[in-house]
Amino acid sequence: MMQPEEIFEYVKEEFGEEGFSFSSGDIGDSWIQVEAGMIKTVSKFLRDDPKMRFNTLMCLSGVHYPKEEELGVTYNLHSTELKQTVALKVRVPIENPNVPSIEAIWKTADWHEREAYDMVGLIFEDHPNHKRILLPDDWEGHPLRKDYVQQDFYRGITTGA
Amino acid sequence: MLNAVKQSWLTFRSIFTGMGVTIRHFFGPTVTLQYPDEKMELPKGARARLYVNIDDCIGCNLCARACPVNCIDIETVASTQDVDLGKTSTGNPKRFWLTRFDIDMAKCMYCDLCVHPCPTNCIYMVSEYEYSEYDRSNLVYHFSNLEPEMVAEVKDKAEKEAEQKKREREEMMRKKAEEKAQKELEAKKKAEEESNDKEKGEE
Amino acid sequence: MLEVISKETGNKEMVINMGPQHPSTHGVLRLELVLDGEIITKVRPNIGYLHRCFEKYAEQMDDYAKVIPYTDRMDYVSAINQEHGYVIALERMLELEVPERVEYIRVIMAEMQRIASHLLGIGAFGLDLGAFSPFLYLFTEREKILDIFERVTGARLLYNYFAVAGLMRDVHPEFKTDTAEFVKTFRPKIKELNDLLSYNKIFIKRTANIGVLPEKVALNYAASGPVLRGSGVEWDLRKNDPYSIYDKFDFEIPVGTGEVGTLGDCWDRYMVRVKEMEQSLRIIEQALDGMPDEGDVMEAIPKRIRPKEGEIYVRTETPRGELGYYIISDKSASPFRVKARAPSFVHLSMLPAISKGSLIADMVAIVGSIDIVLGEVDR
Amino acid sequence: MTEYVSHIHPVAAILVHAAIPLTIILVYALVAIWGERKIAGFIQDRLGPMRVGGWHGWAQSIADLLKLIQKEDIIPTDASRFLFKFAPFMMFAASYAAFAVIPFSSAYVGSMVNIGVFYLLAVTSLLTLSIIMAGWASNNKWSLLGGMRSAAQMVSYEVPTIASVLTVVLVAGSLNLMTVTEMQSGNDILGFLPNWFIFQNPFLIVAFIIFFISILAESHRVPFDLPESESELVAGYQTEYSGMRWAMFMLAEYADMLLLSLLGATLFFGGWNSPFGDFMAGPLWGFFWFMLKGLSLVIVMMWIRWTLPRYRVDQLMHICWSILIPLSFVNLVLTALWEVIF
Amino acid sequence: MGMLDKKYHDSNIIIVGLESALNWARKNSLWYEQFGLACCAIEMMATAASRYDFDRFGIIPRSSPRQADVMIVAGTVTMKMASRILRLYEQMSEPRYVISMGSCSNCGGPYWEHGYHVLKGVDKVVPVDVYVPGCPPRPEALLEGFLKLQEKITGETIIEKSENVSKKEQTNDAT
Repeated sequence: MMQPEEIFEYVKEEFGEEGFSFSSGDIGDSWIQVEAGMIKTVSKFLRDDPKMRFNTLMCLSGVHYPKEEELGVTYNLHSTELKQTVALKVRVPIENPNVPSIEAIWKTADWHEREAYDMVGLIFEDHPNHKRILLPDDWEGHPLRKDYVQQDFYRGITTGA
Repeated sequence: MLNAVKQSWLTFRSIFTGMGVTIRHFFGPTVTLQYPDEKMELPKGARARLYVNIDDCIGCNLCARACPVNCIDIETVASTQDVDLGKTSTGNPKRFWLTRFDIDMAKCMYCDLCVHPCPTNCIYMVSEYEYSEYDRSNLVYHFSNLEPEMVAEVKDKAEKEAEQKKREREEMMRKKAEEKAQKELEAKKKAEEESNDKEKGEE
Repeated sequence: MLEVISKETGNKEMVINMGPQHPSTHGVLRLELVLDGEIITKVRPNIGYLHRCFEKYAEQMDDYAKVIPYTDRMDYVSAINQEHGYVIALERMLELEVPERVEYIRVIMAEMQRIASHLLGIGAFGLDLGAFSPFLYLFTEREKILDIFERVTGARLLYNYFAVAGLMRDVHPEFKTDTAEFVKTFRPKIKELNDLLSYNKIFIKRTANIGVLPEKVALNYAASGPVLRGSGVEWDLRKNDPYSIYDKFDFEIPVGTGEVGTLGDCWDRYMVRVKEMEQSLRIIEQALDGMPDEGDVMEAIPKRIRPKEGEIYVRTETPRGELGYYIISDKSASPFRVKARAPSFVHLSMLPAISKGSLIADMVAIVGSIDIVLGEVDR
Repeated sequence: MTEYVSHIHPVAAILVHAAIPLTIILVYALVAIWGERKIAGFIQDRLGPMRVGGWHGWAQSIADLLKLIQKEDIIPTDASRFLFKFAPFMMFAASYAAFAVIPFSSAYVGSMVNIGVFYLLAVTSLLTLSIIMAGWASNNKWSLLGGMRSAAQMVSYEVPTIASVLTVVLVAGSLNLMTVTEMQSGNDILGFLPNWFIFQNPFLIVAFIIFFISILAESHRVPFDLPESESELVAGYQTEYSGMRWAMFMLAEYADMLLLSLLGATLFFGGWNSPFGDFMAGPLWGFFWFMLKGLSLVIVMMWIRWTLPRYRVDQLMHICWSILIPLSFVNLVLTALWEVIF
Repeated sequence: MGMLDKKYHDSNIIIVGLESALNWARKNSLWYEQFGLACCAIEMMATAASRYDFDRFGIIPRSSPRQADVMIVAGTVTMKMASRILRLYEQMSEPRYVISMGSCSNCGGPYWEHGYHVLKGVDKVVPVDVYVPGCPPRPEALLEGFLKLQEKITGETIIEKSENVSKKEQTNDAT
C-alpha cells in the first residue's frame, strides 16, 4: 500500500518530470495533475504496473472552473489488490476541451465519460459512443457549467413553472 | 435417467414446500389495515403536513431561509410605534405584521429543515395526511390571519411611518449637515484668522 | 411505448423497446433490444428518464446541509444510506468528531435500511420472474421496518434524518426494544423465503447460469456491492475500508458460491442479498448491545458549515454497492461541485456485456438481479 | 333433462341447450374472478375485494364487467381490423362450443356425441388460432411475441394432453364422455373407494399428473403463463385490447380453465358420480359433485399460480418435448399392458 | 367512451338510474396503470401490498394502458419522460382519469426551482383529476386520493363526461 505522494514519485520515475505535478487543497485528498495528452499512457501504466495495479476506476467527474475558464476531469482510482487509492486530474481550456478517452482501459469509463460530456461539455477523443446520456440528444447546453442558462422550451413543452 | 427422475422429484418437492408456505399464509392472519374504516395512529412527530401557529410567529423569516425548495413565502410589515403586537407564548416580542405567510404544500418536500430554526416553535409538522385536492391552487395554504383591508391599512400605516421616519431622518441628516457646515465654516474662519495673525506677526 | 428505432437491422431482426413504461424495468429504464426471434443480439440501455438535476441542485443550495434531503431522493429505496455517505463526507471535510451514540444509531438505521432495501430488491426480482406472493410477504416485513423508521424520523420513505455530526432528532425510548423485537421476528422469515423462492427449482432454473458476470469483467467495470460479491470477490467497504464504527462489529462478507450454477450468475447475486440480510441482523444485534443509552444527538451539529478549500472522495457501502461522493469546496457556504458516483449507474453500464445472447425473459432476470434504482442511475 | 328438452320445438331445444352452458360459464366466471382475487388476497395475507357490494366485495366482478362495457373500444390504426375484432369472439366461441359434450349431470349433456373427447380436443385447438390472430392483428411487437409463444406452447402441450386423455380412453374403451363417466359409478375398489379411474390403475395417476401439468399450460396458468406474462411481455397478445373485447378474452380464459378442469374431473374423478356411492346421488347432486370436483381443480390451479414463478419459454418447451411427451407415451403403453394382464 | 354517451342528451328517470349504475361500476373498478416513475412508485407499491391493499377497493394494476382506467403519475416527470406520459395517456381508453401523486408531479416539487430537466407539474401535459400532496404521500393519502376520485365519479353525468372528454381533447391539442 502506497500513499499518493509515493505513487507520484513512482510515476515521475517512470515518465519524467514533464507534465506532472502534485498538489492538494487545505483539506481532503491530494491529487496528481496530469497533462491531458498523457492521461491514456499514465492510466495504462497505473493499471498494469505490478506496484500500482489500479484495477478499478471508482469515479470520473467532470468539473467546470469558471475563474480559470477551464474544464477538468478527476479520476479516482483504486486498487482492490494493493488497497491503495489515488486521484488524477486533467485540466483543459474551455475552448478546446479535448481529453483522450480511457474507455479502453477501464470499461466503466464509458458511461462516466458520456456523462461528463453531457453535463459539462468535455469531449473525449476516441470514445466509441460519444453521445449525451442523461439528457435528450437535442438538449441545448451543458447544465453543470456555472454559466448555464436553461432553455425555455423543450419540444414545445415549457421547462418553466 | 435416474438423474432425471431425481431432478423431477426435487422439483416437485420444492414446489410442494412452496405451496405449503402459501397455504399456511392462506389460513394465517391477515395484516391488512382497512383504511377508511380503521386508521393507524401516526407516531408523535410524524411529518405529513406543515402547520403554522400564526399567533406565535414573529416574522423572522428563518424558516423561509432554511427551506431548500423555497416553498414558504413570508411578507412582513414592521408594526408602527403606536401598536403593540404583544408577545408570543414563548415570550418573544412580536415586531412585525405578517401580511403574507403562504406555504405551498405542493412544493414542500417534508424535510423538517424549517422546523428546527424557528425560535418560537410555531412552525411544525402535523400528522394530518388527508388533504388531496381537485385543484392544485388549493394546496397553497395561507396562514396569515389578517383581513385584506387590514393588510392594506397596516401597509399604509407602515408606509406612512416609514415616510415619517425617512423624513425625520432626512431632517436630522440635514441638521447634521448644517451643523457640520457651520462648524467647517467656523473652522475655516478660525484658520483664516490664525493665518492672518501669523501673516501679521511675520510682517 | 413501442416504436421502431431504426431500419438498421433489415428484415431479419426486430428492434423492440422495453420501457420506459414496462412492468419490470424497475422504473423508467428504457432498453432497446435487437431481437432475433426471442434471442437478444444487442441491448442498448437508455437512461435519463429520471434525471432530476441532483448535482445542479447541490451547487445551487446555499448550505451544505440543504443537500441532504436531495441525497435521499437519489436512491429512494435506501435513503438512509445515501445520507450516511454524504454526512460522512462532510464530517471528514470539516474534521468533526461524531458522538458515539450518534454513530451507533446511524449504524442501526443504516443496516435496517439495508434490510428494507434488500427486501424490496429481492421481492421485485421474484415479481419479475412471476412469483407474486413472496413480493408481498417481503413487503409486509418491510412495513415493519418502516414503522420503526417512522417512529424515529417521522417519515416513511425519505427521512432527512442524519445531520452533520449529529441526528435531526433523538430516537424514542422504546427504540431498542422495537428493533430487537423486529430482529427476532425477522429471522424465521428468511427461512420461509428460502423455502418459497430461493431453493424453488423453477426459480433456480430461471436464474442459475443466467447473466454470468466473471470476476475480471466485474472489476474492470468497477462493480461493487452484491453484484461484485456475487462474482466471488470478497469486497465490502464496511470491512475493507471501514467508515463510521463498522470496524467494531463482527460480521462476514457473503460471497457468491456458484452453488446451483456458474459463479456470478443471477442466483448468486440474489443469494448474496439474502445472506447479507442475516449479516445485517447480526450487526444490528451487536449495535443494540453496544449503544449507549444516554447522550445528546443534536449537541454537535454545527450551525454553519463552511469547509476549507479542498476536495474529497468518500465512499460508503450502500445496499446496491459503492456510493461515492466527490465534493469540491471553495470556502463558500455552498458546495462548488458535488458528484455522486452511484453504484446502479455503473452496474447498468455493464448490462450489454452480460446479457448478450440471452432471451427476453433472461433480460428481465438480469435487470432484476443487479437491482437498480433509476433515481440513482439518473440522479 | 335431455329428455324433456327433446319434446319441445327443435330450435327452442337448441336455444335451451345453448343457454345452459352459457349461464354456467357466465356465473362461474363472475364468481371465479372474484374468488381468485379473494384467494390471492388470503394467500398474500391481505383481504382482496372488500368494499364493493357489501359482504367481502361480492359484487366486484359485476362492477368490473359493467365498467368494461362502458370502456372505449380502441382499434389501433395499423391493426388488421377484421382479425382484431374477430379474435376474442372466436376464442370465446371455441371454449364455449367445447362445453357441448361435457356431461354436467347424469340427466344432462348438451350433445351426446360418440366422439366427445375427440370433438372437445379438436374444438379447443381453435383457441391457439384465435390467440395467434389476436397477437398478429394487433400490430404490436409484444402482442406478436405473446401470440407466437402461445402458439408454440399450446400446440406442443396438446400432445401430452391427448396422450394422457388417450390413456383413459384406452381403459374406458369409449370416446363418449357420458359413457366414460358411467363406467366410474359404484364404490368397489378396496371395498370403499369409488370406482374412479384415478384409483383403478396406478398408471392413470401418472397420466393425471401429466394431464394436470398440460392443462396448466393449455390454459396459460402459472408456471406456464408465458403468452401474457406481465413482467416480460407487458400483457402479451392482449396488449392492444381494451374494454369489452378484452373482457371476452378474460371470459374465454376462465371458461377454458373450467372446461379443462371439468374434463379432468370427468376422466379421472368420476364426473358426476357421488364419492359415497348411492348416497347423495341423483341428477342435481350429480351436478353439484361434478362442479365441486371441477372447481377444486380450478382452486388448485389458482393456488399454484400464487405460489410459483414462471418458466422460461425454452424450458417450457423442454419440459414438454423431452419429459412429458415420452413419459406420456410410455405410460400409455404400460397402461395397455396393465389392462391386458389384469 | 362506450356506446352510451352520444345517444342520450336529456336525462330522465331511466337514464339517471342507468347513470348511477354505470358510475357505481366505474368508481368501483378503477384499474390503474402499472408504471412508477420515482420515489412515489415505492409508496404506490406499498399501497398495493398487503398492509394497505388496493384490491379492497377493486383497484388492480394493469400493465397495458389500454385496459387501465386511471393513471397514477407517481414521481418526477422529466422533460424526456413528458412526451411518453402524454402518449401513455393517449393510449388509455375512455373513461380515463389521472391522479397526480406527490409533490414532483403536482408542480415539480423539490425540483421546481433549478430543475432544468423536470416538468413543473404533470398537468402541463395531461389533465389531472386529483392531486395527492406528500413527498412521497403516505399510502393512506393515496387511498384518500382514490376516494376523492370516486366521489368525483359519483357526481358525473354522461353528458358532462362527454363534454369533459372534448375539453380534455382540447387541452391535449394545446400542449
